[in-house]
Amino acid sequence: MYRKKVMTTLAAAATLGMLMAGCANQAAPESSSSAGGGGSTAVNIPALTSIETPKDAVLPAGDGKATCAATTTLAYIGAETGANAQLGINIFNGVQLAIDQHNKANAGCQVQFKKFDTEGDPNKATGPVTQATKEAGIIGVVGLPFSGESKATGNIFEQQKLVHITPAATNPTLTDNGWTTFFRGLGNDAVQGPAAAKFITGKLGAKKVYLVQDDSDYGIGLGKTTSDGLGSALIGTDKVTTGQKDFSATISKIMNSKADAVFYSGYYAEGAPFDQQLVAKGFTGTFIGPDGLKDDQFIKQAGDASSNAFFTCPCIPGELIPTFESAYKAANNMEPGTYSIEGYDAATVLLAGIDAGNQDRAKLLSWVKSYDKDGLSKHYKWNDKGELQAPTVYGYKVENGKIVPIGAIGE
Amino acid sequence: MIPTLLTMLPADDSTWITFDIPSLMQNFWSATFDGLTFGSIYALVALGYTLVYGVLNLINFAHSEVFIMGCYGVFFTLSYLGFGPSAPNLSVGAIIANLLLALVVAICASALTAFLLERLAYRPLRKRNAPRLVFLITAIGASFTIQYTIFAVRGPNPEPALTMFKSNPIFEVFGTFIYDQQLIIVIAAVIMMVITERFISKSRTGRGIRAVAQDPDTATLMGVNKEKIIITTFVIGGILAGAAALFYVMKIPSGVQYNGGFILGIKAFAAAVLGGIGNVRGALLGGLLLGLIGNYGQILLGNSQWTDVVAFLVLVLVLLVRPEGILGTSLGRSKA
Amino acid sequence: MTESTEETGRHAGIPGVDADVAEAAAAERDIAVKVGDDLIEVKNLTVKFGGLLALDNVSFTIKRGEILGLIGPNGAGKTTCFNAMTGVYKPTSGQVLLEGRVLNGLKQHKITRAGLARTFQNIRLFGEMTALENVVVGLDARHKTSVVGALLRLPRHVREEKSSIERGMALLEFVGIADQAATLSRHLPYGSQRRLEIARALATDPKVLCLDEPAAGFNPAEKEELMQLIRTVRDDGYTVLLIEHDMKLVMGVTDRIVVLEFGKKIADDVPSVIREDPKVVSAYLGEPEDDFA
Amino acid sequence: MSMVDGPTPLHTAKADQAAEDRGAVGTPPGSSAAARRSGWFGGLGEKWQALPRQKQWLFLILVVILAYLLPIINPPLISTEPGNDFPLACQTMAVWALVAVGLNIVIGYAGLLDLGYIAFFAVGSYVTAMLTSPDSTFLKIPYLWTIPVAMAVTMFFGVLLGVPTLRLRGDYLAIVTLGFGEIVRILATIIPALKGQVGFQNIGHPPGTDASGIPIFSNSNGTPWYWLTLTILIIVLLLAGNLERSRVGRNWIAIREDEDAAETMGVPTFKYKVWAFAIGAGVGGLSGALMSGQVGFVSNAKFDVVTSILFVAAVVLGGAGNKVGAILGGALVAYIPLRFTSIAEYKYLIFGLVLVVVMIYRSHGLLAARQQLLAYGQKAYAAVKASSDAKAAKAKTGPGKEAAS
Repeated sequence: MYRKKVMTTLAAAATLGMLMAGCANQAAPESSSSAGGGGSTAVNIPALTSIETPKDAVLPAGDGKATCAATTTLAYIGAETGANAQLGINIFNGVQLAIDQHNKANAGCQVQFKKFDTEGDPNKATGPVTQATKEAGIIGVVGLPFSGESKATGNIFEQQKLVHITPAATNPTLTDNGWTTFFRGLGNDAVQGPAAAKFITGKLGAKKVYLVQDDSDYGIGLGKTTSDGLGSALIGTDKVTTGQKDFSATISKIMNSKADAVFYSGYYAEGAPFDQQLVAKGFTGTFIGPDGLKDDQFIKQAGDASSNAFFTCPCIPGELIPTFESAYKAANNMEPGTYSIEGYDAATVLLAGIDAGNQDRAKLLSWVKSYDKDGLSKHYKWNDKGELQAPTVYGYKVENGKIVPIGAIGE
Repeated sequence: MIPTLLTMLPADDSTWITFDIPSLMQNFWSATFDGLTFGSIYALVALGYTLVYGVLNLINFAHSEVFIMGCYGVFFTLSYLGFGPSAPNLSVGAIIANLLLALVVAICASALTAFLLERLAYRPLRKRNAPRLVFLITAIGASFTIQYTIFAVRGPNPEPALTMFKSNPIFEVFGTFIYDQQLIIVIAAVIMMVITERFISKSRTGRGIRAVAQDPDTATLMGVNKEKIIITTFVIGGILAGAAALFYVMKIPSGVQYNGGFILGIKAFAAAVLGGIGNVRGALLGGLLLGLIGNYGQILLGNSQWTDVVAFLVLVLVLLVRPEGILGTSLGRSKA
Repeated sequence: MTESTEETGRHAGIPGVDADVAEAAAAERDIAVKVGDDLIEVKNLTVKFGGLLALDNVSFTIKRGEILGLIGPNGAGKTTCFNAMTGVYKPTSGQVLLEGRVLNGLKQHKITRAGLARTFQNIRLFGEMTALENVVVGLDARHKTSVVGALLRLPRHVREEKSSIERGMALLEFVGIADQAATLSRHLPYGSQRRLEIARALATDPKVLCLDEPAAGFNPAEKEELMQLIRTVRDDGYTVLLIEHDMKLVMGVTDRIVVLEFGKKIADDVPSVIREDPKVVSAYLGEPEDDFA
Repeated sequence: MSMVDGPTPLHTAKADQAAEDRGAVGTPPGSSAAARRSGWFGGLGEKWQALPRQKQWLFLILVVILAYLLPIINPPLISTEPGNDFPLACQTMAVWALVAVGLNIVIGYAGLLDLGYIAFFAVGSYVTAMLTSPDSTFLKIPYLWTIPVAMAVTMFFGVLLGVPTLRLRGDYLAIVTLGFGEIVRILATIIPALKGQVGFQNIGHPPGTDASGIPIFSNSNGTPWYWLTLTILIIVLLLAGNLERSRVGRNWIAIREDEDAAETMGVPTFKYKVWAFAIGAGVGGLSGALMSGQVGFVSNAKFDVVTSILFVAAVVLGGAGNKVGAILGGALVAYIPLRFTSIAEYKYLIFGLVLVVVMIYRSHGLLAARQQLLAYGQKAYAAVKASSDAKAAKAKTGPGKEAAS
């Protein structure tokens, strides 16, 4: 009886096949000239092969003469498990690398490293953060990576005067809380949006930009600053949902609008299938996304369609700093990911403080406050709110199935 | 009721709901075709819910995982065959052969999952005559177990996209292109539905299914092997879910993910209830309707989040007015 | 009352329920009509399922204080009639009146509170509750404690809870299963489950107690005991409507019998007359009507 | 409240179990009933039953004191440190226990499968956030006042959702509540006043600061929060016990066991289902308010259906219908990922499996205790037992032999 069912199914499938054969025989118009999409905007911006690292960038190794107590500890607090684990892994691998390099060079100062898991969940974050602040040996923290959990726990660091540098949380309001212990190791959304807008209308030469944002704090905030920057070039907006897989409604709006560029303000989980479906429907313009899209997963999931994609990111292309890339790869058996270098640099700032003799919480805090040096990825100097003074936004594109940097944008 | 309450909330500078009617007019036909395409996938999955509900009176929560296992079947077949992110330049015959192979594997994966689910989770409960709540909680547990087993093995990220063939527009209706992919999905889904309906109404096994749906005890007395009918029903649901999986992966190559079936499953169940659970035609109607509502809603409101809200409100309203769904229940019972 | 439980612990026999017990188990409600007057009036009751006429223009009355039997061959519409009276089905037309008050259209629980209680042919006890708790659920139909009252244990709640234990035990004693008060009802033996159903229905303090084939699955000895129990119930001031298949039981216990066939009433008289009624005989023997006529 | 007149003044864990065993004792010897009903901890209940009243009291007081001292003792093997602060973990466990007790009213008592319970938790959190956080434009009231307000608002939402949906068949309810859970989360995103992921910061807390000016109820100070939550939990337990041993509880169980029969026995089933839904919702809102107060931040982030299903798992794990089981289940579901951080990643897999296995092999959950539904039932049961014992003794001695027992 099952056999019968399978047979009928096969019959149906065969019908399907024949139908498809019919379709394929019909000479399909070249998709580039078929539907929607403005003229070809294939702007050819050459990829960078290496970037200039500051000559006197501070490295974790220091001068090798540092001494410190055996209890001196740095901590990473953030997601280690859960749906957002990958981002956390990228970061603490970077931190781990910095600490390993430091300890190897400084026999007299073996800094310990502790990790606390928040799953990226604000409701769970108070437990690990409180635990970390209770441990007297911990004098500096890298984290927390997400804006929500940072908001939920910033006051605990403040109460305990424990310095922490976030390598990934980009919500602009985070620095409005009057916290003196919070430092952001990268540019916030308010920096990236205008730069992205400038990049799209300038270097990419787009005239009609369609903006699609997801429902995250990140997507909404970035969407707003970008659309402000785009001005009259913006011809339409649409909103999608986290977890959405089918974007046909949004795509038909875009195709009808004859946009020549689409800016997607969100993460790759939705951005990748969106780009893929967009191109499958014959879109020939460019696709631009922020750092939330800039991940190898984007290319994996969008497939060939990703070749039209550009990214903006207030992050340095760490993979282009050969020393960092090779060391990271040797230690973790994978390429550095998004925010790996931010984690590395943040740890370096703290380690340099320890090496300079700032070995309690108060001293390390004031060390970070007055820090003014080059890191591997950028110059680190914070204003009194904890924002970097001159964060740089970089552009990236997809070339031969890889994300490659194209230099600083928006300047 | 809820919207009026919400207007009492403090006003903010931005409006939270807008109706973009010109956009709906402009995109009406493309939204319709896309909605029908996705609706057909809903409908195929909805059939699985409907059939099982018909014979067991059970919401098989884990049917979404039966579906996602089919998606993994497609993915592994295609990656074994060497498909990558770009569509290979294959002859039509080769494409069909590959698709058929993927279909068979998907169907096997889904049907096997459904079979195991029935044997390992539901059958022990049936043996000791467990109350319905117990069945339902088991189904939810099974759904979670399968999802997070996949999560443990394959990680949180979707599998890389594999493209089977490049979708091309074939003709134009109302100024909108129709793509071969859309046509294949809709036509194949409808054919499968028709076959299923025929099978249920005409074949001997189909009569058995209907008999068990109507009155399991009497059916047993009349010589129907209830256990066999139940397992058959699960397997048929699995087969249809496997087919749906192929179409889904064709349409959304990056949809193969541990929890990729969950929301789709809930929507498909909603589709089944909307059309009238236990009713084969109802599943088709409900699926297509839900696909259309989703697409129109997204375009009209400019925010896809509303589509879930609207879909559920429609479902609740329909249930309140017609607890039996639009077409009523016909596979089994007339009893409420 | 605990003392009385111990004293009469093993009366077990229905014959001769203790006077105290009968007193405690007796109904407490007022009935507007006198003994012998019409308590329930079923007027032209018709029930249709789709095109099928399950009950066709049936009328009869139940007099206060009597035991009325409702009989008929399988599929004659007994249970349909019963269900239409107790609010499970909405009658297509016709009325059911209790002391002149129209019952149809009321929700089932309101009908129960109005004074019409029933048992189920296929026993439907609350399996996870003890026998006593089952009975107390029935008693709750007359209670007035609100959710807030129960939450804060207001005096009325305390009063009602205390009295319900006493009355519940008395009812269990009355039907002869007091010694199993603490047993989960699904663990009770079959006969006790049947009795518990009656006790639970009596607990709602009904004016009319409707028994749906209470003797199903009983052996002759148990049936005899049941007949005894039904008589005691009547003697305690309840009016009883008895649906039964077993002619012997019906003939033995009822005061009057209504006979249904194919959804129609074909006879309504005292048992001795019914026994001789050729129409009833033919209905039960399954003779074609034209043969008979 | 129950101190005044009940035979079991403090209705807690063991009292339930004792009741269950009393129930089992009444069954005739040889019936499998007693054996079948007693759970893994069945023997415990019998021992408890055998204890004199004073010892029971003493034991309960000890348990409560121990519960209060838990974060201070910080027992080495049980402690969640060094991964998570233990007092805060205690608070999380207490909140989950409260959630499970509330959901137990809906699922365990009334038999209504609510898959969107997280929605009530969310509504409670948002009410508290909007009435205390400086990020909201609403009027502000002190934190402790938001607790009753949150309960009232969530109860209102419970009724709002219950009235249309509780007329539906049971399993439709599951899907509709699931949808409702999603809708609340989505509305929190869409409606600007609810601030989506941006959320509300600096949510209020009970008054008081310590010597250094840091609030006593700071989000990093778990112990006072835990004490507050535990106290509320005990009050809720006492009240739930009152409901259980009243017509309300009996009607709920009757509805769960056989809704039609309940209706026929004069139970206004719809009304009591709505009550169950509303009361369950109120407790959900209460726990949401406590959670958001402690965390100090509310956004739409974690009010997802997946968490909602963990709530169901908590109730089912402990034993649906059993308050003490619910506490145990809730605390365990919260505790395991905090204690064993290395398996936190697999918690959904673990709890999914637990659901299936528990349902197949032990659908009564870990603690197979039955509800005690009569406020004054013990005396009656004792009398029945005494008389049947006497009878048994008489039967044995009847032939003239001296019974050994």
